[in-house]
Amino acid sequence: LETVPTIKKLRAKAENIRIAELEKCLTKLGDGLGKKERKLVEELTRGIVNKLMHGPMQHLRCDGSSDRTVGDTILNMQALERMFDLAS
Amino acid sequence: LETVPTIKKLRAKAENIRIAELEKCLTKLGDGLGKKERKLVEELTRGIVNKLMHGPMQHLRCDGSSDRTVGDTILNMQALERMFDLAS
Amino acid sequence: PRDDANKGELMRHLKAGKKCLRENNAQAAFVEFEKALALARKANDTVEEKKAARGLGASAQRQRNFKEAIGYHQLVLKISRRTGEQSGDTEAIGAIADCYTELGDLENGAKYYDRYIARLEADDDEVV
Amino acid sequence: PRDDANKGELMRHLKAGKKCLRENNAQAAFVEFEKALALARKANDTVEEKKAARGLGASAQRQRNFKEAIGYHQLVLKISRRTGEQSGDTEAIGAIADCYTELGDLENGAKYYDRYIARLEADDDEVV
Repeated sequence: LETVPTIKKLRAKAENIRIAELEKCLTKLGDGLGKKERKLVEELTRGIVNKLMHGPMQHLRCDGSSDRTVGDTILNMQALERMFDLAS
Repeated sequence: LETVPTIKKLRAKAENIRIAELEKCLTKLGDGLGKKERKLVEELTRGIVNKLMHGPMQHLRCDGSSDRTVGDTILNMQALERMFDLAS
Repeated sequence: PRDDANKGELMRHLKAGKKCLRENNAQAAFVEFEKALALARKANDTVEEKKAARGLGASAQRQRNFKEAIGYHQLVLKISRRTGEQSGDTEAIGAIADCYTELGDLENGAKYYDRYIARLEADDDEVV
Repeated sequence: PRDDANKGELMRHLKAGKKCLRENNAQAAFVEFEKALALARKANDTVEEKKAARGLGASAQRQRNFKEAIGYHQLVLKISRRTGEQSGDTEAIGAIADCYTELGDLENGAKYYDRYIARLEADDDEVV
Protein backbone atom coordinates (compact mmCIF):
# COMPACT_ATOMS: atom_id res chain seq x y z
CA LEU A 1 0.00 0.00 0.00
CA GLU A 2 2.89 2.37 0.46
CA THR A 3 3.17 2.71 -3.31
CA VAL A 4 -0.34 4.18 -3.58
CA PRO A 5 0.69 7.83 -3.10
CA THR A 6 3.36 7.32 -5.76
CA ILE A 7 0.70 6.25 -8.27
CA LYS A 8 -1.17 9.44 -7.49
CA LYS A 9 1.93 11.60 -7.98
CA LEU A 10 2.91 9.83 -11.18
CA ARG A 11 -0.60 10.25 -12.57
CA ALA A 12 -0.54 13.96 -11.75
CA LYS A 13 2.91 14.41 -13.31
CA ALA A 14 1.84 12.77 -16.57
CA GLU A 15 -1.43 14.68 -16.64
CA ASN A 16 0.34 18.01 -16.19
CA ILE A 17 2.63 17.31 -19.12
CA ARG A 18 -0.31 16.16 -21.24
CA ILE A 19 -2.39 19.26 -20.51
CA ALA A 20 0.52 21.67 -21.03
CA GLU A 21 1.43 20.23 -24.42
CA LEU A 22 -2.20 19.94 -25.48
CA GLU A 23 -2.97 23.56 -24.67
CA LYS A 24 0.18 24.73 -26.44
CA CYS A 25 -0.93 22.82 -29.51
CA LEU A 26 -4.56 23.99 -29.39
CA THR A 27 -3.35 27.59 -29.14
CA LYS A 28 -1.22 27.13 -32.24
CA LEU A 29 -4.09 25.46 -34.07
CA GLY A 30 -6.45 28.29 -33.21
CA ASP A 31 -9.72 27.86 -35.10
CA GLY A 32 -8.18 25.33 -37.44
CA LEU A 33 -9.91 22.52 -35.62
CA GLY A 34 -13.54 21.57 -35.32
CA LYS A 35 -15.11 20.31 -32.15
CA LYS A 36 -15.01 16.69 -33.22
CA GLU A 37 -11.37 16.97 -34.29
CA ARG A 38 -10.46 18.62 -31.00
CA LYS A 39 -12.03 15.74 -29.12
CA LEU A 40 -10.16 13.16 -31.15
CA VAL A 41 -6.86 14.97 -30.54
CA GLU A 42 -7.58 15.06 -26.81
CA GLU A 43 -8.31 11.33 -26.93
CA LEU A 44 -5.05 10.81 -28.78
CA THR A 45 -3.06 12.50 -26.03
CA ARG A 46 -4.84 10.43 -23.40
CA GLY A 47 -4.20 7.23 -25.34
CA ILE A 48 -0.48 7.92 -25.58
CA VAL A 49 -0.07 8.84 -21.92
CA ASN A 50 -2.19 5.93 -20.68
CA LYS A 51 -0.41 3.32 -22.76
CA LEU A 52 2.99 4.74 -21.90
CA MET A 53 2.31 4.81 -18.16
CA HIS A 54 0.50 1.48 -17.98
CA GLY A 55 3.70 -0.50 -17.38
CA PRO A 56 5.13 1.69 -14.62
CA MET A 57 1.80 1.97 -12.82
CA GLN A 58 1.14 -1.74 -13.02
CA HIS A 59 4.57 -2.37 -11.52
CA LEU A 60 3.70 -0.18 -8.56
CA ARG A 61 1.01 -2.68 -7.64
CA CYS A 62 1.75 -6.04 -6.11
CA ASP A 63 -1.45 -7.99 -6.00
CA GLY A 64 -0.16 -11.35 -4.88
CA SER A 65 -1.47 -13.09 -7.98
CA SER A 66 1.54 -12.16 -10.11
CA ASP A 67 5.06 -13.28 -9.33
CA ARG A 68 6.06 -9.69 -8.71
CA THR A 69 7.60 -9.47 -5.26
CA VAL A 70 7.06 -6.76 -2.70
CA GLY A 71 10.78 -6.07 -2.94
CA ASP A 72 10.65 -5.40 -6.68
CA THR A 73 7.61 -3.19 -6.22
CA ILE A 74 9.47 -1.06 -3.71
CA LEU A 75 12.50 -0.85 -6.01
CA ASN A 76 10.20 0.22 -8.84
CA MET A 77 8.68 2.86 -6.63
CA GLN A 78 12.03 4.25 -5.56
CA ALA A 79 13.25 4.35 -9.16
CA LEU A 80 10.09 6.13 -10.34
CA GLU A 81 10.33 8.67 -7.53
CA ARG A 82 13.88 9.43 -8.62
CA MET A 83 13.26 9.44 -12.33
CA PHE A 84 10.04 11.46 -12.35
CA ASP A 85 11.17 13.68 -9.52
CA LEU A 86 8.17 12.78 -7.38
CA ALA A 87 9.56 13.43 -3.94
CA SER A 88 7.28 15.98 -2.36
CA LEU B 1 27.76 2.43 -20.67
CA GLU B 2 25.76 -0.70 -20.02
CA THR B 3 22.60 1.40 -19.82
CA VAL B 4 22.97 2.58 -23.44
CA PRO B 5 21.05 -0.34 -25.02
CA THR B 6 18.26 0.28 -22.52
CA ILE B 7 17.93 3.86 -23.73
CA LYS B 8 17.58 2.55 -27.26
CA LYS B 9 14.91 0.04 -26.25
CA LEU B 10 13.00 2.58 -24.20
CA ARG B 11 13.06 5.07 -27.08
CA ALA B 12 11.75 2.40 -29.46
CA LYS B 13 8.99 1.37 -27.04
CA ALA B 14 7.77 4.94 -26.63
CA GLU B 15 7.99 5.62 -30.36
CA ASN B 16 5.92 2.52 -31.18
CA ILE B 17 3.18 3.62 -28.82
CA ARG B 18 3.28 7.15 -30.23
CA ILE B 19 3.03 6.01 -33.86
CA ALA B 20 0.28 3.46 -33.17
CA GLU B 21 -1.93 5.98 -31.35
CA LEU B 22 -1.20 8.71 -33.89
CA GLU B 23 -2.17 6.55 -36.85
CA LYS B 24 -5.32 5.38 -35.11
CA CYS B 25 -6.26 9.01 -34.56
CA LEU B 26 -5.38 10.14 -38.10
CA THR B 27 -7.50 7.34 -39.51
CA LYS B 28 -10.45 8.47 -37.41
CA LEU B 29 -9.88 12.07 -38.46
CA GLY B 30 -9.78 11.15 -42.13
CA ASP B 31 -9.73 14.29 -44.25
CA GLY B 32 -10.81 16.41 -41.33
CA LEU B 33 -7.31 17.75 -40.93
CA GLY B 34 -5.21 19.97 -43.14
CA LYS B 35 -1.52 19.45 -43.68
CA LYS B 36 -0.49 22.13 -41.21
CA GLU B 37 -2.85 20.78 -38.56
CA ARG B 38 -1.57 17.26 -39.09
CA LYS B 39 1.97 18.50 -38.54
CA LEU B 40 1.04 20.30 -35.34
CA VAL B 41 -0.71 17.19 -34.01
CA GLU B 42 2.36 15.11 -34.79
CA GLU B 43 4.50 17.67 -32.95
CA LEU B 44 2.10 17.47 -30.02
CA THR B 45 2.57 13.71 -29.74
CA ARG B 46 6.33 14.11 -29.90
CA GLY B 47 6.26 16.83 -27.27
CA ILE B 48 4.28 14.67 -24.83
CA VAL B 49 6.45 11.59 -25.30
CA ASN B 50 9.72 13.55 -25.14
CA LYS B 51 8.80 15.44 -21.98
CA LEU B 52 7.42 12.32 -20.32
CA MET B 53 10.50 10.21 -21.09
CA HIS B 54 13.05 12.93 -20.32
CA GLY B 55 13.30 11.99 -16.65
CA PRO B 56 13.72 8.23 -17.09
CA MET B 57 16.24 8.65 -19.92
CA GLN B 58 18.25 11.21 -18.01
CA HIS B 59 18.40 8.83 -15.07
CA LEU B 60 19.87 6.14 -17.29
CA ARG B 61 22.91 8.35 -17.79
CA CYS B 62 25.50 8.88 -15.14
CA ASP B 63 27.83 11.58 -16.31
CA GLY B 64 29.94 12.08 -13.23
CA SER B 65 28.96 15.73 -12.95
CA SER B 66 25.71 15.02 -11.15
CA ASP B 67 25.54 13.31 -7.78
CA ARG B 68 23.75 10.36 -9.37
CA THR B 69 25.71 7.25 -8.52
CA VAL B 70 26.47 4.33 -10.81
CA GLY B 71 24.50 2.17 -8.39
CA ASP B 72 21.34 4.29 -8.73
CA THR B 73 21.72 4.32 -12.49
CA ILE B 74 21.82 0.53 -12.55
CA LEU B 75 18.79 0.33 -10.26
CA ASN B 76 16.95 2.74 -12.56
CA MET B 77 17.87 0.60 -15.54
CA GLN B 78 16.66 -2.59 -13.92
CA ALA B 79 13.40 -0.96 -12.87
CA LEU B 80 12.78 0.42 -16.37
CA GLU B 81 13.53 -2.93 -17.97
CA ARG B 82 10.94 -4.50 -15.66
CA MET B 83 8.33 -1.79 -15.97
CA PHE B 84 8.51 -1.27 -19.72
CA ASP B 85 9.09 -4.94 -20.44
CA LEU B 86 12.34 -4.23 -22.28
CA ALA B 87 14.08 -7.56 -21.84
CA SER B 88 14.82 -8.81 -25.33
CA PRO C 1 -37.03 26.36 -29.89
CA ARG C 2 -37.63 26.18 -26.13
CA ASP C 3 -35.51 23.03 -26.00
CA ASP C 4 -32.83 24.65 -28.11
CA ALA C 5 -32.67 27.62 -25.78
CA ASN C 6 -32.28 25.32 -22.79
CA LYS C 7 -29.55 23.35 -24.53
CA GLY C 8 -27.78 26.60 -25.34
CA GLU C 9 -27.91 27.67 -21.71
CA LEU C 10 -26.70 24.24 -20.60
CA MET C 11 -23.72 24.41 -22.95
CA ARG C 12 -22.89 27.92 -21.80
CA HIS C 13 -22.73 26.78 -18.18
CA LEU C 14 -20.52 23.81 -19.08
CA LYS C 15 -18.20 26.05 -21.04
CA ALA C 16 -18.06 28.64 -18.29
CA GLY C 17 -17.33 25.91 -15.75
CA LYS C 18 -14.41 24.60 -17.77
CA LYS C 19 -13.06 28.11 -18.19
CA CYS C 20 -13.23 28.73 -14.42
CA LEU C 21 -11.41 25.44 -13.79
CA ARG C 22 -8.65 26.44 -16.19
CA GLU C 23 -8.35 29.74 -14.37
CA ASN C 24 -8.14 27.90 -11.03
CA ASN C 25 -11.42 29.29 -9.83
CA ALA C 26 -12.90 26.01 -8.64
CA GLN C 27 -15.60 27.63 -6.54
CA ALA C 28 -17.10 29.50 -9.47
CA ALA C 29 -16.68 26.41 -11.63
CA PHE C 30 -18.70 24.36 -9.15
CA VAL C 31 -21.61 26.80 -9.39
CA GLU C 32 -21.60 26.65 -13.19
CA PHE C 33 -21.51 22.87 -13.26
CA GLU C 34 -24.35 22.67 -10.72
CA LYS C 35 -26.55 24.73 -13.00
CA ALA C 36 -25.49 22.58 -15.96
CA LEU C 37 -26.34 19.40 -14.06
CA ALA C 38 -29.83 20.63 -13.21
CA LEU C 39 -30.52 21.63 -16.83
CA ALA C 40 -29.14 18.36 -18.19
CA ARG C 41 -31.37 16.37 -15.87
CA LYS C 42 -34.42 18.40 -16.80
CA ALA C 43 -33.68 17.65 -20.46
CA ASN C 44 -32.87 13.97 -19.85
CA ASP C 45 -29.57 14.64 -21.59
CA THR C 46 -27.24 11.97 -20.21
CA VAL C 47 -24.25 13.03 -22.32
CA GLU C 48 -24.20 16.52 -20.85
CA GLU C 49 -25.24 15.24 -17.42
CA LYS C 50 -22.04 13.23 -17.39
CA LYS C 51 -19.96 16.25 -18.36
CA ALA C 52 -21.54 18.24 -15.54
CA ALA C 53 -20.91 15.45 -13.02
CA ARG C 54 -17.32 15.23 -14.14
CA GLY C 55 -16.91 18.99 -13.78
CA LEU C 56 -18.44 18.94 -10.30
CA GLY C 57 -16.06 16.17 -9.29
CA ALA C 58 -13.06 18.08 -10.57
CA SER C 59 -14.21 21.33 -8.94
CA ALA C 60 -14.80 19.70 -5.56
CA GLN C 61 -11.46 17.92 -5.78
CA ARG C 62 -9.66 21.16 -6.56
CA GLN C 63 -11.17 22.62 -3.38
CA ARG C 64 -9.98 19.55 -1.49
CA ASN C 65 -13.54 18.45 -0.79
CA PHE C 66 -12.53 14.90 -1.53
CA LYS C 67 -15.59 13.08 -0.20
CA GLU C 68 -17.91 15.26 -2.19
CA ALA C 69 -15.67 14.79 -5.23
CA ILE C 70 -15.86 11.01 -4.91
CA GLY C 71 -19.65 11.28 -4.95
CA TYR C 72 -19.64 13.18 -8.24
CA HIS C 73 -17.05 10.91 -9.87
CA GLN C 74 -19.22 7.96 -8.80
CA LEU C 75 -22.14 9.71 -10.46
CA VAL C 76 -20.17 9.60 -13.72
CA LEU C 77 -19.83 5.83 -13.34
CA LYS C 78 -23.53 5.52 -12.46
CA ILE C 79 -24.59 7.41 -15.58
CA SER C 80 -22.34 5.10 -17.62
CA ARG C 81 -24.00 2.04 -16.14
CA ARG C 82 -27.40 3.51 -16.87
CA THR C 83 -26.61 4.36 -20.49
CA GLY C 84 -24.17 1.57 -21.33
CA GLU C 85 -21.82 4.26 -22.66
CA GLN C 86 -18.51 4.12 -20.85
CA SER C 87 -16.71 7.25 -22.01
CA GLY C 88 -14.83 8.99 -19.23
CA ASP C 89 -14.98 6.03 -16.85
CA THR C 90 -11.22 5.43 -16.75
CA GLU C 91 -10.58 9.03 -15.76
CA ALA C 92 -13.37 8.94 -13.15
CA ILE C 93 -11.96 5.78 -11.59
CA GLY C 94 -8.47 7.32 -11.48
CA ALA C 95 -9.88 10.47 -9.88
CA ILE C 96 -11.74 8.45 -7.23
CA ALA C 97 -8.48 6.66 -6.42
CA ASP C 98 -6.70 10.03 -6.13
CA CYS C 99 -9.37 11.27 -3.72
CA TYR C 100 -9.23 8.20 -1.47
CA THR C 101 -5.44 8.51 -1.45
CA GLU C 102 -5.71 12.16 -0.42
CA LEU C 103 -8.07 11.12 2.39
CA GLY C 104 -5.46 8.63 3.61
CA ASP C 105 -7.71 5.68 2.73
CA LEU C 106 -5.01 3.73 0.91
CA GLU C 107 -7.06 0.51 0.77
CA ASN C 108 -9.75 2.12 -1.33
CA GLY C 109 -7.10 4.09 -3.21
CA ALA C 110 -5.40 0.83 -4.15
CA LYS C 111 -8.69 -0.79 -5.10
CA TYR C 112 -9.60 1.96 -7.53
CA TYR C 113 -6.06 2.30 -8.90
CA ASP C 114 -6.15 -1.42 -9.70
CA ARG C 115 -9.33 -0.89 -11.69
CA TYR C 116 -7.80 2.21 -13.29
CA ILE C 117 -4.55 0.51 -14.29
CA ALA C 118 -6.41 -2.48 -15.72
CA ARG C 119 -8.20 -0.09 -18.08
CA LEU C 120 -5.14 1.90 -19.19
CA GLU C 121 -3.95 -0.46 -21.86
CA ALA C 122 -7.35 -1.36 -23.21
CA ASP C 123 -9.00 1.00 -25.63
CA ASP C 124 -9.96 3.92 -25.13
CA ASP C 125 -11.38 6.34 -22.68
CA GLU C 126 -13.26 8.77 -24.78
CA VAL C 127 -13.22 12.24 -23.39
CA VAL C 128 -16.49 13.35 -21.92
CA PRO D 1 5.52 25.90 -64.47
CA ARG D 2 8.73 23.90 -65.01
CA ASP D 3 9.67 24.52 -61.38
CA ASP D 4 6.17 23.59 -60.28
CA ALA D 5 6.35 20.32 -62.17
CA ASN D 6 9.67 19.50 -60.53
CA LYS D 7 8.30 20.33 -57.09
CA GLY D 8 5.33 18.10 -57.80
CA GLU D 9 7.60 15.23 -58.74
CA LEU D 10 9.75 15.82 -55.67
CA MET D 11 6.72 15.72 -53.39
CA ARG D 12 5.45 12.55 -55.07
CA HIS D 13 8.74 10.79 -54.38
CA LEU D 14 8.73 11.91 -50.74
CA LYS D 15 5.18 10.70 -50.31
CA ALA D 16 5.89 7.38 -52.01
CA GLY D 17 8.97 6.92 -49.82
CA LYS D 18 6.98 7.47 -46.65
CA LYS D 19 4.32 5.05 -47.86
CA CYS D 20 6.95 2.37 -48.56
CA LEU D 21 8.42 2.87 -45.09
CA ARG D 22 5.01 2.43 -43.51
CA GLU D 23 4.59 -0.76 -45.48
CA ASN D 24 7.99 -1.98 -44.32
CA ASN D 25 9.47 -1.86 -47.78
CA ALA D 26 12.65 0.00 -46.87
CA GLN D 27 14.45 -0.87 -50.06
CA ALA D 28 11.83 0.74 -52.28
CA ALA D 29 11.61 3.66 -49.85
CA PHE D 30 15.33 4.27 -50.20
CA VAL D 31 15.03 4.55 -53.99
CA GLU D 32 12.20 7.07 -53.70
CA PHE D 33 14.05 9.21 -51.17
CA GLU D 34 17.19 9.15 -53.34
CA LYS D 35 15.23 10.60 -56.23
CA ALA D 36 13.67 13.17 -53.91
CA LEU D 37 17.10 14.17 -52.59
CA ALA D 38 18.45 14.73 -56.10
CA LEU D 39 15.46 16.85 -57.09
CA ALA D 40 15.56 18.86 -53.86
CA ARG D 41 19.21 19.66 -54.40
CA LYS D 42 18.64 20.68 -57.98
CA ALA D 43 15.96 23.06 -56.78
CA ASN D 44 18.01 24.33 -53.82
CA ASP D 45 15.06 23.37 -51.63
CA THR D 46 16.59 22.80 -48.21
CA VAL D 47 13.29 22.01 -46.49
CA GLU D 48 12.57 19.07 -48.78
CA GLU D 49 16.25 18.11 -48.91
CA LYS D 50 16.09 17.57 -45.17
CA LYS D 51 12.97 15.41 -45.47
CA ALA D 52 14.71 13.30 -48.10
CA ALA D 53 17.85 12.92 -45.95
CA ARG D 54 15.70 11.90 -43.00
CA GLY D 55 13.89 9.35 -45.14
CA LEU D 56 17.16 7.93 -46.45
CA GLY D 57 18.47 7.60 -42.91
CA ALA D 58 15.33 5.80 -41.76
CA SER D 59 15.34 3.51 -44.81
CA ALA D 60 18.99 2.57 -44.40
CA GLN D 61 18.45 1.98 -40.68
CA ARG D 62 15.47 -0.28 -41.37
CA GLN D 63 17.75 -2.36 -43.61
CA ARG D 64 20.30 -2.47 -40.80
CA ASN D 65 22.80 -0.45 -42.85
CA PHE D 66 23.67 1.51 -39.75
CA LYS D 67 26.82 3.26 -41.00
CA GLU D 68 25.06 4.52 -44.07
CA ALA D 69 22.11 5.57 -41.91
CA ILE D 70 24.40 7.59 -39.64
CA GLY D 71 25.67 9.43 -42.72
CA TYR D 72 22.18 10.48 -43.75
CA HIS D 73 21.11 11.47 -40.23
CA GLN D 74 24.30 13.55 -40.05
CA LEU D 75 23.24 15.15 -43.32
CA VAL D 76 20.04 16.29 -41.57
CA LEU D 77 22.16 18.01 -38.91
CA LYS D 78 24.41 19.53 -41.58
CA ILE D 79 21.46 21.02 -43.45
CA SER D 80 20.23 22.47 -40.15
CA ARG D 81 23.57 24.10 -39.52
CA ARG D 82 23.58 25.52 -43.02
CA THR D 83 20.07 26.94 -42.79
CA GLY D 84 19.92 27.78 -39.09
CA GLU D 85 16.61 25.93 -38.97
CA GLN D 86 16.80 23.10 -36.43
CA SER D 87 13.60 21.14 -37.02
CA GLY D 88 14.10 17.40 -36.83
CA ASP D 89 17.49 17.63 -35.15
CA THR D 90 16.45 15.95 -31.90
CA GLU D 91 15.10 12.95 -33.78
CA ALA D 92 18.20 12.78 -35.99
CA ILE D 93 20.48 12.83 -32.96
CA GLY D 94 18.44 10.08 -31.29
CA ALA D 95 18.57 7.99 -34.46
CA ILE D 96 22.36 8.40 -34.72
CA ALA D 97 22.65 7.20 -31.12
CA ASP D 98 20.45 4.19 -31.94
CA CYS D 99 22.66 3.32 -34.91
CA TYR D 100 25.91 3.54 -32.93
CA THR D 101 24.33 1.38 -30.24
CA GLU D 102 23.32 -1.20 -32.84
CA LEU D 103 26.90 -1.19 -34.12
CA GLY D 104 28.12 -1.93 -30.58
CA ASP D 105 29.85 1.47 -30.37
CA LEU D 106 28.42 2.34 -26.95
CA GLU D 107 30.78 5.30 -26.46
CA ASN D 108 29.37 7.14 -29.43
CA GLY D 109 25.89 5.87 -28.57
CA ALA D 110 26.20 7.43 -25.13
CA LYS D 111 27.60 10.66 -26.56
CA TYR D 112 24.66 11.16 -28.90
CA TYR D 113 22.08 10.02 -26.32
CA ASP D 114 23.43 12.67 -23.98
CA ARG D 115 22.86 15.30 -26.65
CA TYR D 116 19.44 13.77 -27.38
CA ILE D 117 18.32 13.71 -23.75
CA ALA D 118 19.48 17.26 -23.18
CA ARG D 119 17.12 18.36 -25.97
CA LEU D 120 14.06 16.39 -24.85
CA GLU D 121 12.82 18.80 -22.29
CA ALA D 122 13.53 21.93 -24.25
CA ASP D 123 11.09 23.00 -26.92
CA ASP D 124 10.34 21.54 -29.54
CA ASP D 125 11.51 19.34 -32.31
CA GLU D 126 9.34 20.26 -35.22
CA VAL D 127 8.60 17.38 -37.48
CA VAL D 128 10.43 17.51 -40.76
